[in-house]
Amino acid sequence: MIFNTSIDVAYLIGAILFVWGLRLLSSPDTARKGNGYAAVGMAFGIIATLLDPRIEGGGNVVWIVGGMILGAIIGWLAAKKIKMTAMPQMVSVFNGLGGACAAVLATVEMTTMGLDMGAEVIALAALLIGSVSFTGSMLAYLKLDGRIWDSQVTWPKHNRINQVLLVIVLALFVYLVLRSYTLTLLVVFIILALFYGWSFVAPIGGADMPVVISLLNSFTGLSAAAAGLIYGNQLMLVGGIFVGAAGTILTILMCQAMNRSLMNVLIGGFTATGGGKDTGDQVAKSTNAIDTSILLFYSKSVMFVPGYGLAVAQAQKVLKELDDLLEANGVDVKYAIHPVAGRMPGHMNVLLAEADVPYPKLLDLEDANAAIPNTDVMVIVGANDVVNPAAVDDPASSIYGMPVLKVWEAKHVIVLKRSMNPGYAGIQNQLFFHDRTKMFFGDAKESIQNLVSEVKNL
Amino acid sequence: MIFNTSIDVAYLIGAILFVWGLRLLSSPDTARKGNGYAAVGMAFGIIATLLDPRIEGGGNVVWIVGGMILGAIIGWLAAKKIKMTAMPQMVSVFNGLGGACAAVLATVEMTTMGLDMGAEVIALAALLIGSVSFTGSMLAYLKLDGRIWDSQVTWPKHNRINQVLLVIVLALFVYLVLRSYTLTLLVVFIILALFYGWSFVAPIGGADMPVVISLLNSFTGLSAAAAGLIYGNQLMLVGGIFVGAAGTILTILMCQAMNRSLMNVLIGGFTATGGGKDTGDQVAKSTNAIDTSILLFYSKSVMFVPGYGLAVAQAQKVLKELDDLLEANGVDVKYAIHPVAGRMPGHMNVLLAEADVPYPKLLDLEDANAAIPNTDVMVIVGANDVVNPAAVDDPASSIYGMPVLKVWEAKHVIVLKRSMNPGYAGIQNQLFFHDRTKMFFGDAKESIQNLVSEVKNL
Amino acid sequence: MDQIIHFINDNLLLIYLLIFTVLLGFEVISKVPTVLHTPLMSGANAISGVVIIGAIILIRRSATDDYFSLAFGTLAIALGMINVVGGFAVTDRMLEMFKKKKK
Amino acid sequence: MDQIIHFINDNLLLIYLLIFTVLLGFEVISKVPTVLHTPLMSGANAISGVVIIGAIILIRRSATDDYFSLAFGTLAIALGMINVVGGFAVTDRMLEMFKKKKK
Amino acid sequence: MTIGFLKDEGGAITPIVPSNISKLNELFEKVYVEAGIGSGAFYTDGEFEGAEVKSCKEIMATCDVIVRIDGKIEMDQVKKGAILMGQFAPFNDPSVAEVIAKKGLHAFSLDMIPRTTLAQSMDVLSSMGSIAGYQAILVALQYMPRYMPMMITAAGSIKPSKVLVIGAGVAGLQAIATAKRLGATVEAFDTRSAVREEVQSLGARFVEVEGARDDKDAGGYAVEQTEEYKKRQAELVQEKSATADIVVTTAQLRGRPAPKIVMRETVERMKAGSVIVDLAASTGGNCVLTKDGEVVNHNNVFIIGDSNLAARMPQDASIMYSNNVVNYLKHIVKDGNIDLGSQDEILSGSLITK
Amino acid sequence: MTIGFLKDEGGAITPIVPSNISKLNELFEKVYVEAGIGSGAFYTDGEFEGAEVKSCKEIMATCDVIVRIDGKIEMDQVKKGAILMGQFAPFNDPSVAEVIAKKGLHAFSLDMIPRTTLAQSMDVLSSMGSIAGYQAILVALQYMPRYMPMMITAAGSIKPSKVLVIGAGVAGLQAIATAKRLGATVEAFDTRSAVREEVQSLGARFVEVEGARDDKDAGGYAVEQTEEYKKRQAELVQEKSATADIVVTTAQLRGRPAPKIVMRETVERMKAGSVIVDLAASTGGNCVLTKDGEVVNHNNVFIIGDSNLAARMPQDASIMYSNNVVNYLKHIVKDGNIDLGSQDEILSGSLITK
Ligand SMILES: NC(=O)c1ccc[n+]([C@@H]2O[C@H](COP(=O)([O-])OP(=O)(O)OC[C@H]3O[C@@H](n4cnc5c(N)ncnc54)[C@H](OP(=O)(O)O)[C@@H]3O)[C@@H](O)[C@H]2O)c1
Ligand SMILES: NC(=O)c1ccc[n+]([C@@H]2O[C@H](COP(=O)([O-])OP(=O)(O)OC[C@H]3O[C@@H](n4cnc5c(N)ncnc54)[C@H](OP(=O)(O)O)[C@@H]3O)[C@@H](O)[C@H]2O)c1
Ligand SMILES: NC(=O)c1ccc[n+]([C@@H]2O[C@H](COP(=O)([O-])OP(=O)(O)OC[C@H]3O[C@@H](n4cnc5c(N)ncnc54)[C@H](O)[C@@H]3O)[C@@H](O)[C@H]2O)c1
Ligand SMILES: NC(=O)c1ccc[n+]([C@@H]2O[C@H](COP(=O)([O-])OP(=O)(O)OC[C@H]3O[C@@H](n4cnc5c(N)ncnc54)[C@H](O)[C@@H]3O)[C@@H](O)[C@H]2O)c1
Repeated sequence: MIFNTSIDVAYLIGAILFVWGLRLLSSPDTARKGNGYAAVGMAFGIIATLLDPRIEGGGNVVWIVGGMILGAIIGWLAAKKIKMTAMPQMVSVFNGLGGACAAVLATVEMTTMGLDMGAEVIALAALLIGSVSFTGSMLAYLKLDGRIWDSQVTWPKHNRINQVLLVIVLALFVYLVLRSYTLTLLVVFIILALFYGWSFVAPIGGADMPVVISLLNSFTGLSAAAAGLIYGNQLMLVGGIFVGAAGTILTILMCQAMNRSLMNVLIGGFTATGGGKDTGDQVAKSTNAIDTSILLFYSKSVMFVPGYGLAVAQAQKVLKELDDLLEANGVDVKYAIHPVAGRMPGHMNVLLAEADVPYPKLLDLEDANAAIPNTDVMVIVGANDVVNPAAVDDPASSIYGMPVLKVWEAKHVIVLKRSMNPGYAGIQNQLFFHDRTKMFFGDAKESIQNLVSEVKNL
Repeated sequence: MIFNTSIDVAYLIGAILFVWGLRLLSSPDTARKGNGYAAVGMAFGIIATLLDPRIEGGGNVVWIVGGMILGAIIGWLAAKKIKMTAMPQMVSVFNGLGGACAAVLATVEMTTMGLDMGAEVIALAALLIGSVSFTGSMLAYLKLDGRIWDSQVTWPKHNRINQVLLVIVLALFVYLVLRSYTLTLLVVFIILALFYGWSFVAPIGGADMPVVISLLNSFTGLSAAAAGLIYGNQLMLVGGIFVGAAGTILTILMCQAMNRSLMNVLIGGFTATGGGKDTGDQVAKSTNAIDTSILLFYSKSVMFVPGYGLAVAQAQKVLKELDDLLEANGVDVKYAIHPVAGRMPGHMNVLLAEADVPYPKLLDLEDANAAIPNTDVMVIVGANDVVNPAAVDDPASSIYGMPVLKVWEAKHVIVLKRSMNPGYAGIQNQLFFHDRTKMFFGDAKESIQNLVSEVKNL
Repeated sequence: MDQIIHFINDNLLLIYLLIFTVLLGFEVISKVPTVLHTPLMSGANAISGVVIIGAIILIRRSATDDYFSLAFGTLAIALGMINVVGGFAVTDRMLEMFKKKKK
Repeated sequence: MDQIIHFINDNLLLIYLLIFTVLLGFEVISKVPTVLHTPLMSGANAISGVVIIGAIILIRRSATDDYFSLAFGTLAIALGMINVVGGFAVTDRMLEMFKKKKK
Repeated sequence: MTIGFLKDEGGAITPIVPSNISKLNELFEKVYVEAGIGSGAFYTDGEFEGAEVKSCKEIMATCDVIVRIDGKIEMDQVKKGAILMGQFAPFNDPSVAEVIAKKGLHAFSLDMIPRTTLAQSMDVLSSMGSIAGYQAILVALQYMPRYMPMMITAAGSIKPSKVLVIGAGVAGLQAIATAKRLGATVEAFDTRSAVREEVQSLGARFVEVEGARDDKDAGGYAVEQTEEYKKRQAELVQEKSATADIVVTTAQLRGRPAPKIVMRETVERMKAGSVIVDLAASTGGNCVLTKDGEVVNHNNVFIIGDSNLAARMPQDASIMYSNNVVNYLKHIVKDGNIDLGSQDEILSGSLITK
Repeated sequence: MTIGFLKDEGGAITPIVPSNISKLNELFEKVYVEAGIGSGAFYTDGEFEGAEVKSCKEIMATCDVIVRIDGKIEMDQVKKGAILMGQFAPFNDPSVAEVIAKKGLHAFSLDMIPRTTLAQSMDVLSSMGSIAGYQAILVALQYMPRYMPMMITAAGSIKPSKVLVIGAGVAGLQAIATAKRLGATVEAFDTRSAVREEVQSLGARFVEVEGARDDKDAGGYAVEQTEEYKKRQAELVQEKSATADIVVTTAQLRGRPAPKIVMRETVERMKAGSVIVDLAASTGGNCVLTKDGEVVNHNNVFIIGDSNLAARMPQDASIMYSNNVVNYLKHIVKDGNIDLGSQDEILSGSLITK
């Protein structure tokens, strides 16, 4: 009795650790600790289940331990070997496997036990959601990893097809519940569910996969909760629901961060890279205050490149404030002053002196170009012509031959300006489409003010 | 059946509204709406209870309606008639009555029904907590309202007495549960509980009463939850626990805001006004970034009075930022420049020009003094001698006769400086002890930076 | 001890619910500006008036001639109602100052 | 309909618990910086591996010769374990960049 | 090729500073400088290491390229086929190119370098204009009997000076920036519409006269405006000047006399002790009372006519001028030669003898 | 009582401006001003409404109170028992009070007003010192051939000028503020320890020479320092000046010659075109090469000795001086009388004939 209770308490602790862990995970400072808490919570749950005396049956320790060791090794290796950049794909795979796990369980339950109707509904739901999560995640993985292109898996009128498919699956669901259930029908159902998962993700743009993964992740959570109902296990139930809810909110937040609605994302058919502004064929990637602030905050060296836009926005003082904040956190901050930046000789000097930027922080063209390759982040504040690579590599350009700041040699480039419009010289700037460049659109002063707020919150 | 379920759903909605309401209440923008939500939640609960067909008995509608109307009228009038400044007292009274309500219920339950041991424990707990909350709140009210002074109700070794009292009460509790229970003993228990509530609050400083009220409020919540257990009512249970938890956190936050621990507050014996810094006999009231930011944000007109401290802290630019933020929200911001502020003629002008404060915002002595009586908040930024009332009202002072800024004629005065130290002239400043003055200690730049962050979060 | 274990066993869901409610209470309040402390306290106080439901149940359950219960119950209802109505009303008044502006 | 009502009646506490869990889930996530979206998704994903508990229960319950259940159960355990272990490990790696500084 | 640098008659600025000689030695076989060329900028002849100090005559007789800031080179004494470099202002006197060509010489006029982004490092008008704008405020302060910044002091409250800048090109913008730095309230005027944003970017107010002729196609230079417009502008100037403590005028029209913007009555309405600095003095001045090279005291309003304010700061002016010249030479000299037939925009734009 | 204002010999500043006359009419029966008193500050005699314009002689013969900035009033021509007001500098020449008293006259020396918070509105040393500090930078810029602010331009990068201020009293602080405004890198020296924070509050760097004598009891004025200290200070100044573009010195000791801080060798190490502005020139100067009232060119380093820089800005200087005088009179005149026996700190502090 007391042992049983301990098991229950262990589950309870597991649930609390899940909540607390995810709570800590949502702030950069504590995120790592939060992940640890959640992992401990999971350990509580697994150990409690392994020891729970109330579960009667064969025991089958070998099978369990075998499966666990196998899974742990694979999971561990996959997580450790994967390249940093491929992590989202990995998450997608993991999530798919979680969904598959739920689907397998539900299948077994459907086939082996005599379930009452309620339990049948729940098991079928777990089966459906788990299957969708499985194939959907796998396709998301393939897309994210660049192994499959959107065009390879989309058909004409894909969204319509998906709607029809969904209706069929649900009809079969109801039929299975209300009418007699046969193994064949179940298999058909499983196949349809798996197929629907694939087809559901197929028309969604590759760049939107993170949103999809988050959504499928909350699906997996729900399927776990459903499984929890089947087995009468509170931790699964609570954990699943909790993750389901958190995942849903997260999905919505991710859409908001891209200025899109979830519907908009799911209906799909978007360009390969969402969130940017198009100009002709090329697409520039855009970013926002939160990501940029964290990028700046956690880098070793930052260099600002002020231009005429700084003057127009009168952003010199907030820029200095951002500088101060970053310096206070050990970031090395410099300013690269191009000789013709602005609209009069010494324009940037006037502004930065007004903001009291100490002179030793101002680098002229040569010093700046020497320092750029060792700089983590270049922040271009309303400059354009003076950072135009055409001066270096496009002999046809009217500014070819002019010395410019080679900002693209740094690790990251953030460009603060209001639009894709050209500067004084009236020429396009390839920098904006560079691999390492992200555009941060908006009035420079407002943008920097937002950065300041975000950095303060870190 | 369906009706019963509707009742349950109504309770559920009530609970959700409580949670959502309190959530909205914790941000200034939505606070009012939050209060409304919670009130609607309460209406759901009350109406559901009135209609619940599962409650069998006499009905006694007249009694119910009579009691409700009576209570509603009294509550409404009390809330509407009370002076703004006396609201905390009022809350204390309300809270005490809530506790009394729980205590009365528990008493009735104890006397009328044959309870099993578990229920008895719960009822006694409700009785105890409710009673303590009742008398404690009443004393808190009397103290806050200035009707009773700390010294009138504290005895020597009061804390020791309280400990003994607590032990006795708890012992009686256990005895009542485990051994036979008699009406006499119950009455003794009630009296002791009531007395303990009083005695518990007695030694705590009058200025700490808000913390005590918050604590007693969470007690009331717990007693409501206990009553919920007795009556098997989820809304009472959940609502009570929820308020209990929220109240506890709130109590802790209130202590943190005063830089004290809860224990420190409860052990009591503090000066009549906590949180300030002492200088001789007089005590200055201190404030913080959050309160000041809200005060500034929600006022119509603010006037900054810069002094030498602004220069030392080099806070001119953040001050301008604060100005911009306030202006953007419709606050009228001015600067009062005293002719001898700083350490050289025109010192403040140099600084404010550096921060690009437009000249028309700078008022000289005469204009400023004319405008001060119509100003909501004066913010003294590192000035001292130039706002010293001794120049006006203390013929013995070395600066008597010098024209100063009569900042004390405004509605609120916030003084930003690092300590109670005097300025250049080396003389004490009575302004700091003025009724309407609050000291905001710290380096002016840091303080203003904090204000900026807070205002941004509003 | 045994009883506690029993209780836990019998009321597992309830315990989950209570703990999650407590967590929710913490989470909801955890970042509140000082200036809202008093209104929040006042609002929470109004909610704690939910105990009035108990009073209503008490009276509705009582026999029509159980004057003891009726009297005390009515007293409890009145007290609770003061807490509820007064609490919400006074909170609303406190919050009037916040309605002025929008960002 | 009837069944739903029945269900509500029978599982009132459970429903409270579920709704409060959902509220808690919302509340906990609602203010998270964009840069944490991916780690958070990954962490949430690892937690959703809690379904492995079901797989363990399944096997423990199964007869020692119910190879169908055992096989599928073991498959489920392995899948779940990959999700759990891989999930937490990958989240931890993602979060390495955040350990550098303290304010 | 050899290059020689001559000194302006009485000019303080030198077109070559010692630190630049080594760069020239990479482009030319030999570098000559006139004796005493750097004295106005505090350089002694001995500092010009790497160059040979010679007399003006010798340089003219021997060098392939001859540089003199104002371009006033005795053509008769110059070697045939030599290249002259200076500011010949062909837009003011179109005959100058012809005269030089007739003598069998070539001439690059540095004031004809196109005002493009690429050519900025050679643009002497920009660098000297910038200095002139800065000095305009300083010279005004030399005459103005009042504080420029606001001062609230125990001895009285002083209002900030009002500065009005007419023509916000390179010099005007720098004047704005300098006056702002010193705490003045600055307003500025210009006929080009693009200037509005530039003025505001320096924190000054732009006073717009509506109805200005558009100028998009004039290569950045101002076009002459209609009578109606001029009238309204004059009125607004009258208005603003009456309260201004300092007026800086820089409005110029290439190849035409400077527009008359500040009238006699305007000046007479100004407060005693106010100052007008007229940078357009050499082309007639924007103020009717301006006398080039003089300070006129008109009823205690000082009108400073000076188109050569850069000379008030000879050292930095020399350094910048010299840098411009070197950058220019680096651009046009290819393998020790100057290809006079080049289609390069900068070279052909500034070659006036074609 | 009647009051009369006299003009300094050749002085541009007037101790009374027209706008203040009405205030004086409340204190005195009659107000007289010398003819032409305001001309240096651009005021005509006609503007002095409410006052009577008279000759110097007449004023001396009739007025009860006679004000002249420099205090040089012909005592023999003054009415017996009259009160003289001016800056008599009794700390430099202690006999002056005696001389005046012997003639049966009374004298208030405005430079003896205590430097307290209350007296600030009457403190002519502060108001004039402040102007002098501001002008010190402007006059330096008149001579310096370089930009003051930093300029990264296409024609080269110009480093900001280095300004060194020695003695950061009222004038020194204002010089610091003005140089900072114009973008210079500013360092400052002082022997008083309290000044450090004040210097930093203006964004400049304080160069501390350790071991300075304490000055807490000297009423805000500096005390003379030890030999050892002087030596180390001189060394540091040598160091800093060698790289400074502008040195402003304001160090004064009441009643003693100004300390010699900038030595000949120091000056000789300075860059050509650099400028020293010596505000202590009238008491001997802080630089050994200073000549009062002259600009010395020592190897192209300009040493400007001028203790009366406020006169470069006569209009505002007059307004402020006049405000000081009026505030002072308001304080000491009670019911149309001046109580010479008053114990008031300000009155008795400045009354030198006791
Ligand atoms: N230094 C001189 O003496 C001088 C004189 C005359 C001309 N110029 C020329 O001016 C150019 C200077 O180069 P630059 O890089 O400084 O400027 P630029 O090439 O003119 O580019 C400025 C950029 O700032 C952006 N911007 C404008 N307002 C903004 C705001 N409020 N917030 C954020 N961004 C804003 C604009 O993009 P959006 O519109 O998309 O925001 C624009 O592309 C050179 O071509 C130079 O030759 C220089
Ligand atoms: N204007 C002139 O020409 C001139 C010249 C010389 C003397 N004075 C005299 O200076 C005084 C000027 O009056 P005032 O009101 O401006 O200054 P003040 O009376 O000297 O007071 C300045 C106050 O600022 C506070 N402070 C210093 N550093 C600070 C920091 N970093 N952050 C926040 N507060 C800081 C100090 O208090 P904490 O230490 O507690 O922070 C101090 O009480 C007058 O007495 C005037 O006579 C003026
Ligand atoms: N590409 C570059 O990097 C670069 C560098 C320097 C200058 N420029 C451009 O060259 C152009 C000329 O500059 P500048 O300073 O030599 O000009 P400028 O000396 O020829 O004229 C000065 C200013 O006076 C204005 N003006 C003319 N008539 C006027 C009138 N009646 N009233 C008021 N204002 C009047 C002009 O618009 C001009 O702004 C500008 O467009 C400038 O932006 C470009
Ligand atoms: N109470 C007020 O409001 C008020 C107003 C104005 C001035 N004051 C005070 O009056 C005092 C005198 O001011 P002042 O400007 O007339 O001073 P000043 O002209 O007598 O001297 C100028 C400065 O030179 C410094 N100095 C002297 N010897 C030096 C040396 N050997 N090396 C370096 N520096 C040296 C002095 O310390 C002083 O700061 C100051 O303390 C000032 O704060 C007070």
